[in-house]
Amino acid sequence: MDLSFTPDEEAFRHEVRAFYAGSLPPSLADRIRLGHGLTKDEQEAWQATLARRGWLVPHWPVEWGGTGWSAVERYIFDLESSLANAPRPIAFGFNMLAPVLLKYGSEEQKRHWLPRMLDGSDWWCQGYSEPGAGSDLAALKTRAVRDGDDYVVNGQKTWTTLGQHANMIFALVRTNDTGRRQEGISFLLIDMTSPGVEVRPIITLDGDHEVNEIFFTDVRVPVGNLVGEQDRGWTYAKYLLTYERTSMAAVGSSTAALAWLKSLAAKQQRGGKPLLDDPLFAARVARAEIELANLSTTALRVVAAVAGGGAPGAESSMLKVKGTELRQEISALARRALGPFAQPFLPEALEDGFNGEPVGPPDAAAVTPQYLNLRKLSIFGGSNEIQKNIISKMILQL
Amino acid sequence: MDLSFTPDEEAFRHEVRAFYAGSLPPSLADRIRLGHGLTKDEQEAWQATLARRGWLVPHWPVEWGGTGWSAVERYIFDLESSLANAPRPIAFGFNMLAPVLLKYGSEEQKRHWLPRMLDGSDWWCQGYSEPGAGSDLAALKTRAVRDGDDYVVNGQKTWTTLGQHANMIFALVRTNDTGRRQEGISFLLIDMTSPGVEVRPIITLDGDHEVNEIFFTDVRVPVGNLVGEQDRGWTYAKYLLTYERTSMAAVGSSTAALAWLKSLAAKQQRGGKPLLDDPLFAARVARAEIELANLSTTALRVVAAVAGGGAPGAESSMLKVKGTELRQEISALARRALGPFAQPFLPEALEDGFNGEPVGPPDAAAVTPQYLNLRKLSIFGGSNEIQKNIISKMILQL
Amino acid sequence: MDFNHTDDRRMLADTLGRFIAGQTDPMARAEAAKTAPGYDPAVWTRFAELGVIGALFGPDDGGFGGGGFDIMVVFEALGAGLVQAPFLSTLLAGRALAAAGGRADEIEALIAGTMVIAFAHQEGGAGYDLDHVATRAERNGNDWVLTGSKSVIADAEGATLLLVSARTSGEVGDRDGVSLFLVPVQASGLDVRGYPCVDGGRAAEVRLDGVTLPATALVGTEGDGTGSIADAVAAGLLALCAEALGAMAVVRDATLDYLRTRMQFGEAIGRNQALQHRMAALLIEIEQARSAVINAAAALDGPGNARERMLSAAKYTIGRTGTLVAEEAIQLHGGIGMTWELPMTHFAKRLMMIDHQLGDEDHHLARYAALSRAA
Amino acid sequence: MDFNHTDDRRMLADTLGRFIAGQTDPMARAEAAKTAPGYDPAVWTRFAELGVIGALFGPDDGGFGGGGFDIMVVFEALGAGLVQAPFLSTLLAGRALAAAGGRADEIEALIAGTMVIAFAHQEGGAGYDLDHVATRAERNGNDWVLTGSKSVIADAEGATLLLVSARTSGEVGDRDGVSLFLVPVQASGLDVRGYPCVDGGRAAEVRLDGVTLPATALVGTEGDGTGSIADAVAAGLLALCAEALGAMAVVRDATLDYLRTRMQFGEAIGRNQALQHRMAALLIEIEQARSAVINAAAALDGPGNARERMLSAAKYTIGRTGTLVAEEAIQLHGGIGMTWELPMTHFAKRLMMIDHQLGDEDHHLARYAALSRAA
Repeated sequence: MDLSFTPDEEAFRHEVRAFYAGSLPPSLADRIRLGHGLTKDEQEAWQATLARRGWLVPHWPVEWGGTGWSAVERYIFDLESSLANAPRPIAFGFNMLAPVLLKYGSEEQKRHWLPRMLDGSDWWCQGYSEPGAGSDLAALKTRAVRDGDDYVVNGQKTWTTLGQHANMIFALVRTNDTGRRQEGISFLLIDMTSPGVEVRPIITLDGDHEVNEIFFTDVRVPVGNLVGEQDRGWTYAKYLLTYERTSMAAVGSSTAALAWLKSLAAKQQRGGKPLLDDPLFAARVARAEIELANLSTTALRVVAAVAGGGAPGAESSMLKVKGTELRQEISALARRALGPFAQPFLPEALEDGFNGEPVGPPDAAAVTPQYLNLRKLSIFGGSNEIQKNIISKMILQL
Repeated sequence: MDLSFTPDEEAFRHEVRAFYAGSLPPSLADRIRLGHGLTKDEQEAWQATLARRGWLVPHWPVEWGGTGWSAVERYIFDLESSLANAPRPIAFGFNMLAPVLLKYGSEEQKRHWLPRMLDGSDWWCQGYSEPGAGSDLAALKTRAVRDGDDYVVNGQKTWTTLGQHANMIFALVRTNDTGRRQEGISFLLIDMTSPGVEVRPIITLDGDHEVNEIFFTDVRVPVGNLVGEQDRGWTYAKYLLTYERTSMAAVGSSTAALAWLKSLAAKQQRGGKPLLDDPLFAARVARAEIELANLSTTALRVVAAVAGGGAPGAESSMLKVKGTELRQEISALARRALGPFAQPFLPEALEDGFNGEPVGPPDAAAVTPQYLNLRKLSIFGGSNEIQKNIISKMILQL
Repeated sequence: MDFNHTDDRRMLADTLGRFIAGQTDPMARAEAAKTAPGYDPAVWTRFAELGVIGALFGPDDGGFGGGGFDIMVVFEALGAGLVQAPFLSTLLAGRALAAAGGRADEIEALIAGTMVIAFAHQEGGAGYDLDHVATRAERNGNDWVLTGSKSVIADAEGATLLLVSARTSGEVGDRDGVSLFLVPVQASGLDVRGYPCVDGGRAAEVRLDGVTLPATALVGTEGDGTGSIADAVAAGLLALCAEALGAMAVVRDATLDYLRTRMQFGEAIGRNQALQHRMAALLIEIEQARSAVINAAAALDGPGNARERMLSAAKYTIGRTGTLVAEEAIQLHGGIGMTWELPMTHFAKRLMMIDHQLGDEDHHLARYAALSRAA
Repeated sequence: MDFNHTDDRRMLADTLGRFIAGQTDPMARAEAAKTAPGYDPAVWTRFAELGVIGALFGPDDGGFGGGGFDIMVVFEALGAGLVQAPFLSTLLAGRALAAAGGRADEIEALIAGTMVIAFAHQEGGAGYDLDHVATRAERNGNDWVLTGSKSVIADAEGATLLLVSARTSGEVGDRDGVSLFLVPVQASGLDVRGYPCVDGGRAAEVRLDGVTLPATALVGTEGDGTGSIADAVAAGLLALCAEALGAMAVVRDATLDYLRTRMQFGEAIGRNQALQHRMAALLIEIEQARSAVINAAAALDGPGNARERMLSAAKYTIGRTGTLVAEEAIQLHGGIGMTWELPMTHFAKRLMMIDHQLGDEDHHLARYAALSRAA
């Protein structure tokens, strides 16, 4: 047993750190740290920076632009990216659609769509959830009917993250009503500039616009945009859901957030002493810090198992549950640390170029909105309840 | 809204206190406080004391020996009994069988069995649970077959509390296999001195002998010992289970235990200070104390609702869950307060007449066994999981 | 022992409930927060006409209530309606004035709804420590000159006066030497910078830069403000706890409705036993919280240590339970629970923010433990 | 990065696991506890022959292991078998002797299994404070005279020697001035009063009433015992944590088996989603606990503050999780989980009691926080 990285891995780690130190604008890192989204331009510029370094799609096959890194190297890259508060490439194209295309797409589809992801031509979003089909995805009702060389799509998708920036959406649509609900679903690539596509914002409880509803009214989609076979889309969707996701443990993001929390709590006063010395608050922070040290090793154990050829299955569900709970807890502690200053609602104070006077400690305006926003972690990406169902079934065999 | 008792109720409270001050031997109160059972003789003697005062069966109808107290007076009596660490009359006869006999028994049965409870002629135990029928009571298999003027009983009961002292058992037995499982169950009164009855001890994890298995082999029971109608026993059993049980909140017992915990923790040292001043331990105690103050009022609200004619249903399930969790938490805190002294296992130190040298603080030997023993609170009497099912169904209507 | 409210209080609750149901839209709260004063003055006047403000004060102060259960009834109804109006500010300032004595006119104006007074006590470096007063008041001839700052002061923009605590002797953290002053919002050297709050309503940062006041601005006895502040905060703690009870009931019912009606995998999601047990546990905690508030209301008019202990017990319970209820409700709602347009989420945010007013659960747990040792 | 144990350690674990599986009956542990020494000396000899004791010590001390992961492998296997034998005492006393230096003969005898030395450091008024040493040692000519008492000392009855800490200078609570002495159990003035423990095994109250020892009884340097004690306790903490891991796995598997096979209302009780989710949560906590122990094992041979922090992190995690696992396992088993005859309950009691050895979860959480501030 040896928990340290090899010299090569350590060297790689330093290479990643050096890259971020040299290439990541501090203003971008600040926005990530405070949980404040990037503009579309900023996001695209950052992705171009990563692409130039060759690190935009580490997990893709080398022939398509991947890096050929080991599981451990990928883990190190993810971790250091979080510790640096680096923006992440928008996952929908790079991490979700691409693996499906690589496995089930035609040669023509791969050659067309993958390079366009790399050069920034397309911004993809995901069309899975519907108002009546959340965790129960197979209940989806959006319908595609074959008409000549097109499908005609009608229906509604929801919770579409950053759909306001996207020009393309990959969507699950119903093409057949006979048989089991999971049969008769197809996987379509839809151009969002087509007539009949409407994007409506959903404002989240923190006042932010991150997710959307997408309406399809008689939208025509060329049959060439069907991935794989008609009516077999459920298989492809499921493949995507089991795709490796140790990053769900959010170790890097929690580590960065905890460090910031401690510096905040060291400066806040309670009864004439730093809040960090208050026994109950210190105990809360210590609990989170210990959980995080444990989680970091749990995540590494899963990575090592994958690197050793093991299949990550329900383990990633365990990481997801614990990782999201912990990340939420750290954000709740930051809110708690602010005391009365958790109350002001000043989204403008987070904008670049804000030159008003802040209320409370630096960056206080970000804390409660981020706490509220991160409630999503245990809901989206397969709710933690669904993850516990998976653990019960797969590991516990109950 | 007025949380105080009326002058009459206060007077009654003082009367109860005065009675215990004058009549309850301190050695008996100590045994109750430490969770250590009474001998059969001690129990019977104490019940006789209560009977002489007329307070053995407050909830029975006045004509059978009850007191005619209001719901509030009954609550006060229960509370003061717990605060005084008074032994309780064994519930199986007085609180469980008696209401069933009063509602469903024949005149002859009432006249025969109720006076025998009062004068101590019979010690009743309960024959409900079976090895394959715990929470799922209707799965019971013990069988009674009519043979002339007798039933012939074969089967096994388990978790029979204090069955080793009992001479009578009321049991649910299967008399019919047709129809729903709940049909075909009968309610029989069985003399445990009959040939074919065998009592085997079950030792609990604290090393104590409190519960038993009871085996029936061709035990003959006169048909006159059938309560109500054959095959309708499920109705009577259910009636018993919905019988008012605000005492499940265990407010008095938790109050007494918390006071003792605080005196213990004030004397234990941690880092040169009393444990009660340790911030984390003080917070644990404060949480328990606040929960208890809240629970006390929650229980009173249920009592008031009953006094006002309301029907206590799922509310008693809420009291049961919270009350047992809290009582267990207080016992866990006492174990925690002992530090290393929680480890010695010295049951003999709890016996009357023990004249060895104790290990650790006074009464330390009782703490871990009591903690272990009280794990039963959330399991027996309808497990807390079953209670939550009831709450879901009755109050939440889920 | 009687757990029913008196007929008078029941009538007040009914009237108030009907009025609130007809007047307010939870979503309007967030909208109103965008501009000062953060609430509808016309509605405030109507509350006064209905006698709701008067219910918060005792007959000696010109009101017709003022007991713990009066405060409970009013604020529980306000919480159930997510009402945004300067009730808490009025209660805090009014109770402090009443405790200090000699300000019958101002209290009368408060009850009539013709004047709002903000309770400007809290300071930026104080956390939840009531004795942390760094703002200073110094004599200049017959005048007082106040210098310092106050943080997150509710309703300061719409107020006529601010009730400001300032130190006339001693050091930051001392119990003694704090005095109260009534400061007109137009006073020279006074800067009120308002902003919206996460849960609706508005607050402000207040700066006092050599604000000069006449001798008559001093409220009560010089250096003796701490007791008045404690009285005000005691009533305020009860009010916040009761408000949370009202909000929790709404969140609970909305969540139950959702569990009963939202279909997934062919059945209502409330059929999932894991969710049922969580909901059952939540229900138990909510009942415990109600008991805590009843205990606090009963203790409000009683002796000091017991009063303060029960108030801290209640605020701790409400802080812990309110956050739990809010977080669980959002989680059990799933995605829709993340949206601004769902009224429930605004109640949930209010519950979360109540833990940041007048001391959070840790503060009150530690305070309870300290008071218990002192008892 | 490699989460596999070395081949040597895997072989040790396999050998040990097979031996334990063949030798011990969990129920026998409780029976053996009734009489001194509380374990089977013949089995202890076999453990020594298998090299298990030697694995706890480094080559410099005559062993062939001694690293954090050696200790982890051995104690996890012991925990999985609920083995009652003086492993922890041997580890504590042996590591303290090794750290103090100059006691090669005694360590050799420990490794050979021919001698047991009890670690007699803990005192009744100390709680979990390692610096609380009230027992005093005073010079009398060339001799030392020890007076004081030690509490809940494991394996004292079966020991040849007690390793006793006593204060040769300073006051109770001082870090410095503590010395270590080897005291023969037959020494005049030494009283060892043994008793069984809740989780099997035996401990004793030890009284030293003017116990006179020759100068050679002093271990290491006078007044310098605290560092040796800290080294011993560090290894002991890791050992307890690893033992808990082994026991937790057994309790987990027994509970899963029960959930899968116990039928109620016509199906396995594990079909209840509420129980499934609790079991899933438990599983996550158990994996987190394993990671905590791995972290502690990796840190054992590293620098001071980091080592102590990781050990406190692990002991806190194990304390919390061990109790949770034990209580949940009993609850999920229902009535049968309350019985002495079910082996699981003895594992559960061992888990509960581990929290009472060398500091409980609160002690180590506060210690972790203090060490973090000092880091």
